Amino acid sequence: MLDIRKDFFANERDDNLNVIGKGIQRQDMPGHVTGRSRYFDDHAFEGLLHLKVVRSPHHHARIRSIDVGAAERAPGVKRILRAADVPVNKNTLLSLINFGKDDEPSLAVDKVRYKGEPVVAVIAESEAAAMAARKLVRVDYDVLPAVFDVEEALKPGAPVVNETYPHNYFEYHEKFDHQKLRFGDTEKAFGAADLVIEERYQTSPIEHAPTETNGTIAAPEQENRFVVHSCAQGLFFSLGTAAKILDLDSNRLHFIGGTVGGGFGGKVDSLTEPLAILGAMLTGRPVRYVLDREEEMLYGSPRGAERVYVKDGLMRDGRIIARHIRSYFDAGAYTRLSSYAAVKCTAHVPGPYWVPNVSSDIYVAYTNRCPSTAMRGFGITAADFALEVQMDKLAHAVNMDPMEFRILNAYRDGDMKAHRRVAKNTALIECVQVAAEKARWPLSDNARRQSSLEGGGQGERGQIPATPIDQRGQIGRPETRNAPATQMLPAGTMRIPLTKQPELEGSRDARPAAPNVPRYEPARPMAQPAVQAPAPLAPPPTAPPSPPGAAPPAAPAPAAQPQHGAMRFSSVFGTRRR
Amino acid sequence: MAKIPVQFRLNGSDRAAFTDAAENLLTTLRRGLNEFAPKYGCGQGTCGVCTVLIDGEPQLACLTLAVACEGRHVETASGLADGPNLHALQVAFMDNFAAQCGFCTPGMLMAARALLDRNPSPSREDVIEAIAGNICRCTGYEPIIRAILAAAGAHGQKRA
Amino acid sequence: MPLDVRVASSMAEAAGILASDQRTKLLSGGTLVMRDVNEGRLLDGTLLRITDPAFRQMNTSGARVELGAGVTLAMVLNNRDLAYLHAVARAVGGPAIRQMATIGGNLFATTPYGDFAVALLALDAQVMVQSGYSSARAIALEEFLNARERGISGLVTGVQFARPQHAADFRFYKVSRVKPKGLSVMSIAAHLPNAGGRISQARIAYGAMAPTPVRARGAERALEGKTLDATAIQAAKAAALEGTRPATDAIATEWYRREVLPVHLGRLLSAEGR
Amino acid sequence: MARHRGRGMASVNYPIGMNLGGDPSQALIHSNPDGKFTVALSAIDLGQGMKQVTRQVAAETLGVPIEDVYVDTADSDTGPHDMGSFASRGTHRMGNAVIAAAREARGVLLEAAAEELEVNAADLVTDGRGNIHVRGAPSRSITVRATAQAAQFKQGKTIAGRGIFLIPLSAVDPETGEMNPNTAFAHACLVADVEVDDETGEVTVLDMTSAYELGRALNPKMVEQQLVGGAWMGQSHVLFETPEPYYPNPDHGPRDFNEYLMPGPGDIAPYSVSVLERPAPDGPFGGKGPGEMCANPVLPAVANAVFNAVGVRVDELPITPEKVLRGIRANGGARPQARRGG
Repeated sequence: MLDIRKDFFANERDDNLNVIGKGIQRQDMPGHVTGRSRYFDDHAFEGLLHLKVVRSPHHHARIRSIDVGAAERAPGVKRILRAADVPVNKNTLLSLINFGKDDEPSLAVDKVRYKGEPVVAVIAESEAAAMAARKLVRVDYDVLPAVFDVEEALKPGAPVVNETYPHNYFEYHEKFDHQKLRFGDTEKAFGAADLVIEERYQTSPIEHAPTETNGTIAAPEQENRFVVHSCAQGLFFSLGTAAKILDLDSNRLHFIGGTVGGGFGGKVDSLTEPLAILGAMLTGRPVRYVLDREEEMLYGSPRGAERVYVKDGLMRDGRIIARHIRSYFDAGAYTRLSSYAAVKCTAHVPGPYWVPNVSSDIYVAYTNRCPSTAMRGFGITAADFALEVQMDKLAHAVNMDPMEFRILNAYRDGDMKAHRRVAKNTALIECVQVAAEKARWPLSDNARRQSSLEGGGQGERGQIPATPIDQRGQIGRPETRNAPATQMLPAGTMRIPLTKQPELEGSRDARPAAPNVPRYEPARPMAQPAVQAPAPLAPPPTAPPSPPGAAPPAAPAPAAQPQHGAMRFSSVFGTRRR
Repeated sequence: MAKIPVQFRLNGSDRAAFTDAAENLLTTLRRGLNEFAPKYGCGQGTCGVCTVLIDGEPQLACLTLAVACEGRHVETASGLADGPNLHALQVAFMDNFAAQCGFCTPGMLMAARALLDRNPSPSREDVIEAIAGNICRCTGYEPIIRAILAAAGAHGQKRA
Repeated sequence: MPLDVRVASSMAEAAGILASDQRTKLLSGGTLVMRDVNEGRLLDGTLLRITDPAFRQMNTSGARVELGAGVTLAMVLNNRDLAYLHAVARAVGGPAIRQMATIGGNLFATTPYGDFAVALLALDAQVMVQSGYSSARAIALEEFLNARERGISGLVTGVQFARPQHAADFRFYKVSRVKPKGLSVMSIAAHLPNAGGRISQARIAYGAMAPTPVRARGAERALEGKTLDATAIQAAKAAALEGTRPATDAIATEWYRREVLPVHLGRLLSAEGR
Repeated sequence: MARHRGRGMASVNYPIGMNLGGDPSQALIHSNPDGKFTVALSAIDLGQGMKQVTRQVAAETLGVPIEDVYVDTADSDTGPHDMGSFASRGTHRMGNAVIAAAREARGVLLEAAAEELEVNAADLVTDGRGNIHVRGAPSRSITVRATAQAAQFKQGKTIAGRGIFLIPLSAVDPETGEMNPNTAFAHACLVADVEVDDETGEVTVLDMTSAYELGRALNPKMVEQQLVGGAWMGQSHVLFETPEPYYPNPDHGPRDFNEYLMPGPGDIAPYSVSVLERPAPDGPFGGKGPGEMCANPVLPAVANAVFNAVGVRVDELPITPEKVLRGIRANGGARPQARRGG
């Protein structure tokens, strides 16, 4: 089923190692086959209580009133949790790295923004008692109009999903309604292309569907701390999130996890930990909060749907000379991690190919559906579906074999990527060659002769081209979405300093050799890479909108800040928490 | 809520627990008897991670009334090994790297055990049929199918 | 007032309890009721278990087949006389589900579940329903299924049907997205008795093509008295949709079910069915 | 009825680790007095094999047998900070942190051995079987066990190490998207063979073949687990899965594993993979991390194979029988494309 082709890149490897590279049995396998592996739910507690949440039946509604009286009096009920019981009832996951504004409550306050949003939590002696009491909670709603389509959501006048982002999009750099990528002059190149092909792709949401549903058991521990058996994919991520929401010092929490029944990205959100711990704090007893399967399927955050428009300029000989991507991440009602995926996707454009002119506009849109989150291949999977189906269509359009077409356009060591860094350690061509050989898919001698190690970075392949930049899509100013380019960045322009080498603590003996550090070679000095001042900014949204078409007046340009390892995300994205 | 006593054999030893009237066997095993090998995956009968043997037949603990198990023999993955000696299926699952997160493994093993008890030399189709009610989200099933076929082979050799 | 559980040692006792207390639900195999309990849809009242051996009795050797409502699909699979129903039983759940799921329960399974009922409908089965302490009365399955939407009262004690003259006269075909086991896009059962090379009294039933299993009257008419040749099959396909009311659900749309029903019926009749 | 065969391919790359860096991982390693090592982490094993891969990295770096190392994760009281197991960062980031910690522990180990053997620590090597000896003179040796006992009870040394790995955070230029994203990229090319039923639109995956370049395959068996399971998940994504079957219409959401469609054990296709190893300059022993990317090429490869089989482009996932059938109808029937080898 799997073989290793040691004949490739052999001179780049020392295969004389002791245990690395050997198919040694997993440390955790004996536990798995004997049923002894301990997952979060496999812990016995005396007096265990069970937590169930009351969820919104509406996609979008104002909460008029909540009456928990009958539920509180129901048999077996120990405590009802309401929004007011949550110490810090507004959070966004990436606030831990200072990226994005707090926008999501643990329990809904004035409004529900998606069907299934938690409103009230019931804690009782048994799951049955909690479920019975849950039915007694009375919530009155005023139903509001909802929006489900990403492009509809971005139109002026669409229902406002999430007041923290009142225009239904995540705000990048406190400046734009999307994340930009600009490399060369795509518009001009489309004009020069033999063929221009634009297509629309749509992926669906995907449920992570781990066989173990999300859940937590939290219990008071000695020394006035709380032990938390968690299924989190990021132990300290979840600990930090819980500490913030519960306004506790991190050392009051003792998180135990690490053995998780599948995650695939669906156990990053830390939705069950804070409420379970809060329950343990307020009842003084162990509290278990586990999503049932229907909750996991319908209200556990999915991989978000993505809509991707790909526009390519193609020459008859098969060379792609321009690629523009416009895509929309469907974040659902809250940000969670979608904001980060869009940036990861931006760095991935145009895929593993060298294209001289590339641009993209990537939006994160809010809709009235369950918030989406990370999933296996986050930010890349949908783009790859779109790009690789597009590649098949392009090959078809110029009547080329799709494998030959990939090899012709493949990126190679030394090529300049669209995010203005030099590619290295590439191997796409070799993968295509080996797959073709295995599948007995005929390749030309010329295609079989190609190599990732040769031909990359030659001439313009290694250069950063002159690039027109624009101020389109300013926050709160939809009329700027079609504004013209405002400035031409000279060839070779770099504004972001190269990352310094990784911190790698642990000294003394250097054997075996420490991993090399990532090094980005700057563009070869055709035009000396110079750190330039940013382009003139458009006036802030508060200023009167300039008439469409008119170039915005110039404003003083802030000098580029020096970068260092300790830099906060806030300085990356300019979205410090409010 | 008045609790009801229930007694049954669990992996060969007599156990007793107090349950709620309508409590399912999975809850009784996990919360009443601290037998954590069978997992909760859905409570719907759609995932198979709670598969146990009752009087030798595969059943889903989450859909089985605990009080209905009075006097019967319940077997879980914890009882598969003979003391320190692993069952042929456990060895085959290890050899074939047939688990990743491991959460479906206890149920998968019991479904396979039920198959091999009835049919010591199953075909690939028999194996696929036997695990059709057990969801695995990690492995793509192929390593599990291979492991069960390998275990059947090992069984055969033992008998021969 | 959480759920409690009662045990009835005879069917009469069970029927009496069900008649006297609306809040009592019969717990047969548990695959339907226990899920409702686990997910909090069924929170109070009484679950009734039946220990009467007759509830799980099978008479399968004679011309008239009698199956207790408590007979499980695993029991069907283990019974050689019922070989013509094995493909149907195997189409339901995995081995563990079949160990629990009962024929009686399958009569109450809502679409797209209930494949066994589809087969029974094609076999013109009678459902034995006992109300109170009176003795059980036979209701045609078709009538029973129509009444089911309105909510049936009484205890289903079993089903009866005439064993097919030739096993080959009975065919079953389930279309599902997932292999080897999955919910029905649709299922089709056909009993095509054949007299002197001509079909007489054809009975065809569909699953997942309406809120309950339904007869394919159009197709039945088209085949009546015909030899099962290309022309007859064409005619049956042309009339396949009569009486269907498919739904759109997570598995397929109404449009798709309508579009492919004739295709799959044709494959069943021409024995191309997988 | 007609069933048409089709073939499609796709080639992809994948960035390893949190895209912009700024995602530290820490590791601690210590030895018992008899030279058995424990690695304390806060990494998560979701099934991807985090415990075993870090165990192998630690054993290799320390120069001791694998059975002399166990990994203990994740307990926030004993394990140091780690961002978590996502973005294919585990092997790359935590692997490097473990190397750093193991190097430090190994340094003390060799110093202690040097003191016992009265040689220079720089002249010592480990044989990976529990012995330390002078380079070129295997007879002048001491066991790891004896060394650890001497360090603990005679020399008063802690054979322990701490490590962190952090790629400093990169800024992103608002106007050009210029950034310093990951430096390690894995690569793949996958060929899918399918069969399409032109009367029902049903797609069957018959076979998959691929080549993956993953840096060094730290444990080929676990790489195989990821690639095989990932290919199944890709097949699932492209043909079956979604919690919103009629997106963006939110109705008819599946509630269980019967309604939520995924390929069953009867749907899986034969799959053959070749792995290429071009070590990542900054990866632990060149390792990259196959966990996330292994589903990605399957989606477009199957979509392209469906086109090759019947001439229908389905650009909206999942590729359901209904979408394929509607496409065939719109084209006035199946339009098989040119076959490609195989």
